Amino acid sequence: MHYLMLLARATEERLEILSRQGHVNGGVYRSLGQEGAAVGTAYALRASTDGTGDVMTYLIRDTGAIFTHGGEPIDYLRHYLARETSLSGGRETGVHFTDFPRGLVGPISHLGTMVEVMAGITWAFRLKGEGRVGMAYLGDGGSSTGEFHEGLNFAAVQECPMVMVLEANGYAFSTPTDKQTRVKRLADKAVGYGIPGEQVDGNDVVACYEAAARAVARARAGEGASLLEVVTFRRRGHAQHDAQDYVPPEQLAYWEARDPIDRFRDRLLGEGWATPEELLELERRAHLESEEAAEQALAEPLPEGSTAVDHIYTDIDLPHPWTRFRNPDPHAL
Amino acid sequence: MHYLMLLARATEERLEILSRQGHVNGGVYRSLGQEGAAVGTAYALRASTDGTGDVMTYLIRDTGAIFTHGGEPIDYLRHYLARETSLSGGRETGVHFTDFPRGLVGPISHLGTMVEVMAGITWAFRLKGEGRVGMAYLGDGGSSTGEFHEGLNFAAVQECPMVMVLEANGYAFSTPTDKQTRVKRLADKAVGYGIPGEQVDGNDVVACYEAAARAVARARAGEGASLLEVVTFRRRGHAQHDAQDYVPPEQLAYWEARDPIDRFRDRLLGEGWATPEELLELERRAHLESEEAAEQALAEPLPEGSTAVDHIYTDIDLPHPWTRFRNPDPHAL
Amino acid sequence: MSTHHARTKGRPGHVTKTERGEPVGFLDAIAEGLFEEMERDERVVLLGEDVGVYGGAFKLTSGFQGYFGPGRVFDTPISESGFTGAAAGAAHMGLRPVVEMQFMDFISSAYSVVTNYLATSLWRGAGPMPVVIRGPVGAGGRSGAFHAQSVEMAFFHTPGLKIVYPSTPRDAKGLVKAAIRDDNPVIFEEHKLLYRNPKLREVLPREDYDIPIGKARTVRAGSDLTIVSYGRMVHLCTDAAERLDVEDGLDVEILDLRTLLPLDVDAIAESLQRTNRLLVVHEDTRTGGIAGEISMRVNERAFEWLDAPIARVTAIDSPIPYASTLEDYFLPQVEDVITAARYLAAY
Amino acid sequence: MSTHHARTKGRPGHVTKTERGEPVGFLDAIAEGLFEEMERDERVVLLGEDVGVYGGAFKLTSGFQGYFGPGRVFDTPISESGFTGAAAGAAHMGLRPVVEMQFMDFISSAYSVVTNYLATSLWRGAGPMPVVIRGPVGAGGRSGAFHAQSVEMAFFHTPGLKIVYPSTPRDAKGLVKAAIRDDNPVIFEEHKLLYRNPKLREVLPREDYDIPIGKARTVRAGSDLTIVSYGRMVHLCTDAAERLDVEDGLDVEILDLRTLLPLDVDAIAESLQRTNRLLVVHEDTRTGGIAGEISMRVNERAFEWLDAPIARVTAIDSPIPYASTLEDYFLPQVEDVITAARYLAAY
Ligand SMILES: Cc1ncc(C[n+]2csc(CCOP(=O)(O)OP(=O)(O)O)c2C)c(N)n1
Ligand SMILES: Cc1ncc(C[n+]2csc(CCOP(=O)(O)OP(=O)(O)O)c2C)c(N)n1
Ligand SMILES: [Mg+2]
Ligand SMILES: [Mg+2]
Repeated sequence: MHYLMLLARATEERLEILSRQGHVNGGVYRSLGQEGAAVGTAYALRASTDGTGDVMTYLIRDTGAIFTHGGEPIDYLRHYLARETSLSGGRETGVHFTDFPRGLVGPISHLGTMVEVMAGITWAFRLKGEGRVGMAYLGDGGSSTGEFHEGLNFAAVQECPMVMVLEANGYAFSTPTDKQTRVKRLADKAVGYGIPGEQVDGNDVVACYEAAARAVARARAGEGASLLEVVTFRRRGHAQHDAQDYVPPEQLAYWEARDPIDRFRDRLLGEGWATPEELLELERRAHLESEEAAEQALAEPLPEGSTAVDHIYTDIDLPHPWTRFRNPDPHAL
Repeated sequence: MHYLMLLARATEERLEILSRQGHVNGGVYRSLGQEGAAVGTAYALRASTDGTGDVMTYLIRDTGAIFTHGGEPIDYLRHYLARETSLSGGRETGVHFTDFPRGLVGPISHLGTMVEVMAGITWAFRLKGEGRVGMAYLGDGGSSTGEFHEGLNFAAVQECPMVMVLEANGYAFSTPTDKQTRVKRLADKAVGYGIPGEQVDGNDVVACYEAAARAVARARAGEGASLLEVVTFRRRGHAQHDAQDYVPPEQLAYWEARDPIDRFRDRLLGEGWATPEELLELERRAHLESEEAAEQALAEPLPEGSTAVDHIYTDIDLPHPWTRFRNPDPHAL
Repeated sequence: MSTHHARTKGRPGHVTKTERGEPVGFLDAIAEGLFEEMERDERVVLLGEDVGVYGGAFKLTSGFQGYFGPGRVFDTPISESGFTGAAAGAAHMGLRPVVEMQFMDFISSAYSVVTNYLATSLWRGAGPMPVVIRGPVGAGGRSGAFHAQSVEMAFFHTPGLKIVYPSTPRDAKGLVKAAIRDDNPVIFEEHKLLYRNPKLREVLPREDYDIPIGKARTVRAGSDLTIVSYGRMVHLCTDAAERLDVEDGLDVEILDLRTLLPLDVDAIAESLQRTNRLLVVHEDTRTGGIAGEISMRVNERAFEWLDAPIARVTAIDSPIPYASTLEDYFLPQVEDVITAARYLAAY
Repeated sequence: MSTHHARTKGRPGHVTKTERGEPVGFLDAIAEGLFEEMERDERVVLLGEDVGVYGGAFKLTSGFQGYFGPGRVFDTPISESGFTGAAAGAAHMGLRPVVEMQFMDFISSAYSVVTNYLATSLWRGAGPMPVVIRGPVGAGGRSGAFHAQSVEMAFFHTPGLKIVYPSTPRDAKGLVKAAIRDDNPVIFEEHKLLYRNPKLREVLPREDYDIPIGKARTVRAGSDLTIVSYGRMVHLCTDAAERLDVEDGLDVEILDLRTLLPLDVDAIAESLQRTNRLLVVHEDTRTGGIAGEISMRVNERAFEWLDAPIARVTAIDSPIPYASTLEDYFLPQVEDVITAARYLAAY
């Protein structure tokens, strides 16, 4: 888990550098300070590479979850860099990539939608009796959407093997959580769906793992959906252009002192589970892996423009714009 | 309150007769058995005829609430009968009529939408410091919509003076409540919004009034939104064409024995608040009032067909279909 | 599937009419198509409000739950967005869901998930999206602004979707089967005034058949004028054409689009080449209706063949009114089609 | 209003440029219009995600909350349907809400309430509905399929709505004021690539003005060909027209629709009567784009004046791709306009 957190942080740092160098056209989002929540919860799932394992759908701040569930820095960077080799062929932005063999379901931007989709995925698991589990991530802000309500209610009523992770990270863009909801604990939102809700220290990667493992076990045992709130903090702005002046410095300092990676490092050392040298080596490896991925992705081409007409339907070819034909004539359409 | 319940039942019975006689084109919905919940809750509001009182938005099974808040059988029947004199000029169906002077806001069919609208109405009350309160009705089924979630969450966060009444009447069309939600008490849905939730016997009109009065008082005192669940039962099919074979006869019998009108009559008599003669007289009056309203509405004309192009914009006149001009020519459009 | 439920009941009667050689109405034809596909392919599942125990507001799926079990046919909460999104998720996992909207008007609550998620799945690299969203549409039944909408133009502008709108039992059955077999999301519109119209009943082929999505049908061949229409209006146009034949000696060709997206421009152009006059008739409101796209396509493909302007007969730009007088004025009537045809013929 | 908050801060700098005689860009022009209307009429309130403290994702309303107070400018939960419906409710009670969609792509979540509730309010007898829904639209900025959509055609087919889509600071300011003063719901689209485009900066009138909704503007008079366009594409068309003038001696007239609904057919017909050739250019995708309705209207009103088919240049029928190579291919380019104009001129 420590390596996965380091890898998430290193890869995002690498992404930021690439962005500053002008290689990334779209928005760049950081999960700084939330790596423990992402890695710990995802660690409770069964990964696979053949499409038979558990499934997750993640959002912009779940880099750690993606890597934990088998996604690789190269997938992540190719996607941000819009490479032809990316899992969407450069068509989709940021982390919006899907890799069914690994059980990774990429989101669309519209928050809440993926809760509905994951309800359906896990409903299919239940129908087929496959014993698989699905996990969906969403922010404090995202849980204000009607889609969250309809999706989680569906999963609850249908007793779908689904774990809903709500990431309470203080803000939705600039909006503090108390402007999103009047509840003090997002875990309380479980009550309205008649499912268990638990709150956990999101910067304690082990606690996150343990709480998620309980919810996953429940789901796998046929006991239906549950909700897990991970309490953490977004230590960077919403995206790279957001200086987050609206966040009081004390709040930032408070959470910096509780960095999930630092905390786990201290624990590993304190319990004698690892030596400082081993941890340094992990850090070095994480940087190396993300650096190599960046180099590889950078070397790969962008997609060919004229392929923009492809992949709209499984069975219909769309025309190229008539103005780009050799003999431009709309009759040819 | 007794009269209002009687009036609701009598008017709906009259409507059914009109429907059987072929006077009603659209669907006809009954609130049989739910009159106590509708009247009792609405009784807690301040009615007005000049647009300064409290506001409510109701649904198909809230005839009693409409009458309690100042709506009249003639408005109700004109609307069902699509008369030119109806509050929408015959354009809208069933109970979809709005009467702002009386504080009646008619719904659209899409369940949940009115929760959002009422959140905004009461938000405006708060902003203007008017001390007015708004009440919105919705069924157990309607509370599965994303609109319910977004609307109530808005009202909760913005501390709007709003009372959300959830009518737990056993079914949403043919779907029993346990297929809508996994919660056993709809009142528990309040928890996820951080607002008070209360459950009340919906067939006890006085209890409904008292519970609603508490919620209204809280709203008026600036303490924000709350949720009130009225537990009742829909004793007729969803609409007149639904024989409700899916409802077990024992369930029907159970609730018939707990009819809100019968219960209140017994109480009025038992407490010595009224004599049997007085109650019979009320019943006679209710029938008379609804009968007179029916007669009046029946005598009124349908709207003129060609007015179908009106009332789309406040400031733009739409063309009539060119094929109906004396010299049919699309150039004239 | 491991949860394959024991069949508690036999085949419902309304889906075995073809087997029994009986003529089939519009609603039953759709039910037959749906039922046969569910028998043929256990990945097909059915969800929506009241589709299970009750069999749907129009009883189209009556008896399906008893036959296929509550795993494959089930009642959802009132959550059009939620269960449509769930259908998408189930499709990701290999199922082929058919979603019923109790009235298609309520698909508006699922507008985001349909246009942003389902329609883009293949393109986003998330694979095929074999989901059919079907339900009743259409005005004329005095059901007002929210139980009678046409929804085609809400989705016509969304690449990735297909939109099907049949007008006869034969087409409805073949197209619902094609829609279920399609790997793209399909919006399937069923005019509720056709459901139990006795005039439409017809004996259907006993063998399995489908009707290809994307192909129009020539309802009536003619040489003087082409009318392009779809849904209930096809029958109105047929009535008009018969009167125009008798009263004016006009020989009208009628094309039933059947599929709105993708649009069968080839069929329209081919017809126009012979008739040189085009009238589009749709029940949907005027501004932004499909007549526009047809007009643009004809300009691109067949402008030189036009001897008269393209004309249209449509509903008024208004929500659908409830009062009979207003609704009749709002909707296209046979007289409107006749008037427009005469105008074009005389042009 | 009793909750009129003490003004904690002065006027934000970006809304006082006209007062100071400085040229104003597209974003600031909208901000000025909004600000002036809020000063003029205390019933105008502003709500949306992050519009308050932060001033909106594009900082358009920066400083508004400090000036007008958190009662009139406030941050909502992430609930596009919820806060749009709430705006409707507030409008019923006499307010005139302006709703910001952080990106207009997210209005899809409010599709039902906009089309079913807001658009029908007057018609249902629930009175006027003075709500403006505004926000950034438009591709070209590498922001992908969900932060760059054009939303006009999602609403163009809904009677009761108006749709405004300006292309210059002057129009944007005048139209946002007109939209706020309008008693009908208005969808107001702002192309994000125009927001800070320095070339668009212009000095605006000091006096209060509005631009009437429903009227197109002649950007460039010409006699050989009419190009109808709107939004960012207007500038692309201007570039093309200049090249066509120099390279081909073609005299191109450009109409900027400014309002899409209601469509200014009079202006199009009037222009066509002189040029006899029509090209429609829109950034939105092709099938079901506004070119269709324009084509149909021209058939109805001005068919005899056409000396060539109506042609269109549009984006490809696809979600908006992220990679620069794909997005450039997806979008109409100056070359496309030039090619299409030459085709029509030579027809
Ligand atoms: C339906 C919808 N509305 C608006 C947005 C724009 N948006 C993107 S991220 C974001 C804030 C999300 O906050 P939260 O859910 O708390 O997640 P966090 O960024 O804190 O991880 C917003 C408003 C969106 N993506 N989807
Ligand atoms: C969004 C939406 N979906 C579907 C419908 C169709 N519909 C009308 S009433 C109804 C059942 C409502 O049940 P409930 O909310 O419990 O109210 P009740 O009829 O029991 O009073 C349904 C499904 C609708 N009106 N709105
Ligand atoms: Mg957050
Ligand atoms: Mg109910």
